[in-house]
Amino acid sequence: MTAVQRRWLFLAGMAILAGFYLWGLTELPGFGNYPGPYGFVINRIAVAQTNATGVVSAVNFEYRGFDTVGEEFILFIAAIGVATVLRQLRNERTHESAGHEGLGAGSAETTDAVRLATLVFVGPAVLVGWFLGSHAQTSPSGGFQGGVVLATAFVLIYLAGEFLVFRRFSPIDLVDSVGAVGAGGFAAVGITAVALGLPYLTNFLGLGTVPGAVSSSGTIALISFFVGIEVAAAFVLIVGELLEQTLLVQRGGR
Amino acid sequence: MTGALAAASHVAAITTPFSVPPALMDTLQVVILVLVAAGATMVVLTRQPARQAIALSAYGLLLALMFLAFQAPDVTLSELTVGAVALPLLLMLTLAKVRKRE
Amino acid sequence: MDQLLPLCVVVPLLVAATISALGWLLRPRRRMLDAIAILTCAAVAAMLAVVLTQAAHQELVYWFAGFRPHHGVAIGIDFAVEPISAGLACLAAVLVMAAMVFSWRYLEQVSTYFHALMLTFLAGMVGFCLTGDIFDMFVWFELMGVSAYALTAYRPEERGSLQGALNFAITNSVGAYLSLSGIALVYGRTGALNMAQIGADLARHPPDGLVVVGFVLIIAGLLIKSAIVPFHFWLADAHAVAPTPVCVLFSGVMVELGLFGIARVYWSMFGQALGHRAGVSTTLAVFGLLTAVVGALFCMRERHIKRLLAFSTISHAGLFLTGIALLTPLGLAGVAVYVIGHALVKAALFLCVGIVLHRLGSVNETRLHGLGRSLPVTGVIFTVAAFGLADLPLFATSLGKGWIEDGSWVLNKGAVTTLFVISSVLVGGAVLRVAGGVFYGLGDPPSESPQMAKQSDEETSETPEAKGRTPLSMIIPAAVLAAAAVVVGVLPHLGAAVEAAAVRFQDEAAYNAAVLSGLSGVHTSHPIALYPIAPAGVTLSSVLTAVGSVIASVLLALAALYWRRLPVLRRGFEPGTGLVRVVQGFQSGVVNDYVAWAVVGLACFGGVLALAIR
Amino acid sequence: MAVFPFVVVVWILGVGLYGVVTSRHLVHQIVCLIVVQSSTYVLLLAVGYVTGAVAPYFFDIKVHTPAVDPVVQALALTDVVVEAAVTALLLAFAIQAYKRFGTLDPQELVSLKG
Repeated sequence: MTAVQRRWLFLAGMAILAGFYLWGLTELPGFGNYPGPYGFVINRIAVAQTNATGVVSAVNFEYRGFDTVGEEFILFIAAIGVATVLRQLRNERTHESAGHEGLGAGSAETTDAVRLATLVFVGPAVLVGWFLGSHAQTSPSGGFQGGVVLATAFVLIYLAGEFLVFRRFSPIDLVDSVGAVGAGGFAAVGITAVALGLPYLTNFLGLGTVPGAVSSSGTIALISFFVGIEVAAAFVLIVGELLEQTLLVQRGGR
Repeated sequence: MTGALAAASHVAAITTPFSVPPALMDTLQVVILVLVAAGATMVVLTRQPARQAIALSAYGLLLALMFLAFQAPDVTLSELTVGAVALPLLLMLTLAKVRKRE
Repeated sequence: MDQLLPLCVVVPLLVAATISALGWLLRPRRRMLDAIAILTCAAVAAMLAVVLTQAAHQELVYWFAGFRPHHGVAIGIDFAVEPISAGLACLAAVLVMAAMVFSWRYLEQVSTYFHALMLTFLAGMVGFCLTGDIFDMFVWFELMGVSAYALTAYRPEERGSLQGALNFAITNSVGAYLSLSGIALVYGRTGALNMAQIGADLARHPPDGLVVVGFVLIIAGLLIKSAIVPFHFWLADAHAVAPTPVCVLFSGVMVELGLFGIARVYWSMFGQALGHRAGVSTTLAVFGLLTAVVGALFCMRERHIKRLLAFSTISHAGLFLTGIALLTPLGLAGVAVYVIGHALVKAALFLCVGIVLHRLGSVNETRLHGLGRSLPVTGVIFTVAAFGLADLPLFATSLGKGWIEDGSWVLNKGAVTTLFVISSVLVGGAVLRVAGGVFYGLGDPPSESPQMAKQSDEETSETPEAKGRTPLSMIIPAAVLAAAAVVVGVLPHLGAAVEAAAVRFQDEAAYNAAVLSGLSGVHTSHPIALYPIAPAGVTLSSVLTAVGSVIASVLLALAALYWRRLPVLRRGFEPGTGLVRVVQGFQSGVVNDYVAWAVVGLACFGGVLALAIR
Repeated sequence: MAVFPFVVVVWILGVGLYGVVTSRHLVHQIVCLIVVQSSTYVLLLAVGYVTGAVAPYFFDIKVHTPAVDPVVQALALTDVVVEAAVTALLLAFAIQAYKRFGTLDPQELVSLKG
């Protein structure tokens, strides 16, 4: 099929599909008129039932916690998939780099000023990541956002030109294991409930007395923690694999 | 909107950024939606991949703004970290690998 | 005992995480790693077998974290299990186990990644089968998808493998996002994600645009996954390049899961809401029959054995969809048995191809002509399984297909049976042609178009060096699977049990009561009063049809092998020269085309359904 | 305003699919897939919105204050993670494909493969 034929074929099909889709959408209650009941029921009962004032986190980690288990494993297995696919290249690098003295100390063109300015942000990134990861139940945050921000701290270290430091902090095997501990830890928290004779993922830690406090929502903080390290590890692994590819080229590999 | 007026802490500052009357909120949402639609078009029509990564980053920001206007600060934060930062970063890394050999 | 339900999903996930965390420890100990993975699959299969026996008495409903419905509103996620879903999940676990046993000596270079990917793939499939929540279904669908994409690209050094994986991943991702759009659309009206609750809510209104569009969008992703024409293009590309043990899972159960999803979504959410059974039935059946015939034609022209088997899977997916489309218990029961039989037979065939690739280093039928004579045992297993795929009576495949044909009077028995026989003959003929040519050296070595040769030769051995003998760990799974297909086919009382399961699967009211009110085991009314339950037996006519179609397959295979010696055929008849060019235009390998066809196909499907229901 | 957000949803889906179909560069194609997926975020959020309601955080707001639907937001969060995961995997495929074939044009990839 030529590009022109394909385009017209698609446009014809898409025109019908768009009309069809709109036909369904116009019969919704209309924007701003969400009819419930799911969300309204949850809004009504979540604070009393889970002690979490951030209801989205309560949904993510409690009511629909099982979805989140699946979601974390999607990210986990995607990182493993990236490592699988790029694995072959990495082996080649180890052969090649024997010739020309491996990876030097980061990209040479980074100036000291840039390096310093970037490193200054590492501390705040770690802090923000930690804060986000640990306040799932109160504020609009949680392990996922915290994990990504934590991973950014590692990327900042790289941007500062400290690739060796980046690699020392994130050797592939270790990051792999940390990610696995994160994803597995979440699943294991759920299993603990089963071992106690409760349904899977039941919040088996006691709720505190103050709604919204970090320690008052039982397993939410624990799960959020595991999600945080899993996400951070997955992103560091993915970024690390891609970085190796890039550097492999820079250093005169193929 | 009474709750929004009472809000003072840092949390409420994020959660209820618009203590605006519904009519104004409507306008705001329409404007953002138009921008998002335009942004999506721009991302698709930018055929040069490096520029497209920038466009994608901008589109991520627009989406984040839209989530804020739809009272979803949680999603906003995710979209900021993923859509506006992490994905463009991955794209840049990929392109760096790909372009070096050309 | 309820606690078994979450464990079926969580155990493989936890083991996958554990072996990744201990990668540095396990990587040098390959056998231990294999043993852990195989035992995990066996444990999951055993747990699901227990679940299956329990579910035979009453629906099992499990609420995660103990969040039961709050005044009739589901606030958590549930697993709602009846025999068909438990049985399919169990089949998945058994096939993953067979694939892992086969890879014991097959894939030499594996690290923990392969095992982790296989286990999450299994977890995704099981979760997809058991869940009663539509968004949860999407999550497991995605986990299954992401694992499958990575497994397809498992040998990135292979020339075609990345392209197959990319086509697979992009096409299926588009489908998944369309499904998610449908889920959001339906949520906008019902405010529910629990399938039973959605079904109850939708049924309160007459069928309008939202219901039709929601149904079409949600099953869009499932149609792509189950390779229904014109959404099927990715399947052959992915099969051609995926490692053989992974092909077993793709053909044996992943495609069938897509069809299960369609059935699940229809009977738990849309059956009552859509109404117009005749219209829905006809629309689905048209796509099913089209798929069956197109897949069979492509299968016949293929010389790359893995691609050939992939096209036979497409053809069978069409037959299954037709069986579901009858919307009767007999049709669904037929599909259930047919799926089991097909999975066992197809898995055995793929494992034999794996052995051929292992020993002879090729999957090109032309090149292999007569070389398979050095593998007598594999040849016998392949031939037996090939007869199973051609629906020889006594095999479960033939039993299931007979039921579908018997039940097809609700549409048009003559037309359905004719098309079924045509596609069976073509598929059976193609596979028997391979068996005769490769393993017994019958007929003349076929000449081949250069295009085909290029395609087939890109496959190189998946194992490092050519092997002098076939390890038992490869032969035994293939033999056991082929034998199991016969055993299932002759099990006494199978018919009654499967049909009872099918009746329950289609009983929307009972499903609702079990999930939302906790009234398990209540069978309200049978919803398909329109069509009486026909007894699932073996009728003489269906046996005769099956025998006739097998004989025709054998004749076709012989004709394909010996056609140059037949003066009638030789005169100016070069099979498929003009056709090949047309066909190549469709099966182009360019993912842009595939997505364009998917959009067009969905527009047609939606349009036809909308007209049928109006 | 009642249907405008939904028109935007269809537009984004259509534009994204147009990009996927017409793309001549794998990385571009993957980004277009992100656009296709972003239509689902807009739809999810639009579907759960309640006019004049606050975000579902009850730290210092009474529980009975009308708030928008928290469930769709949780679903959108999951969706964002899925997007990140699938995109990363696809980009890895693209890198490898480039290394094998030296091109990222889907059509050239086919002709090189034969």
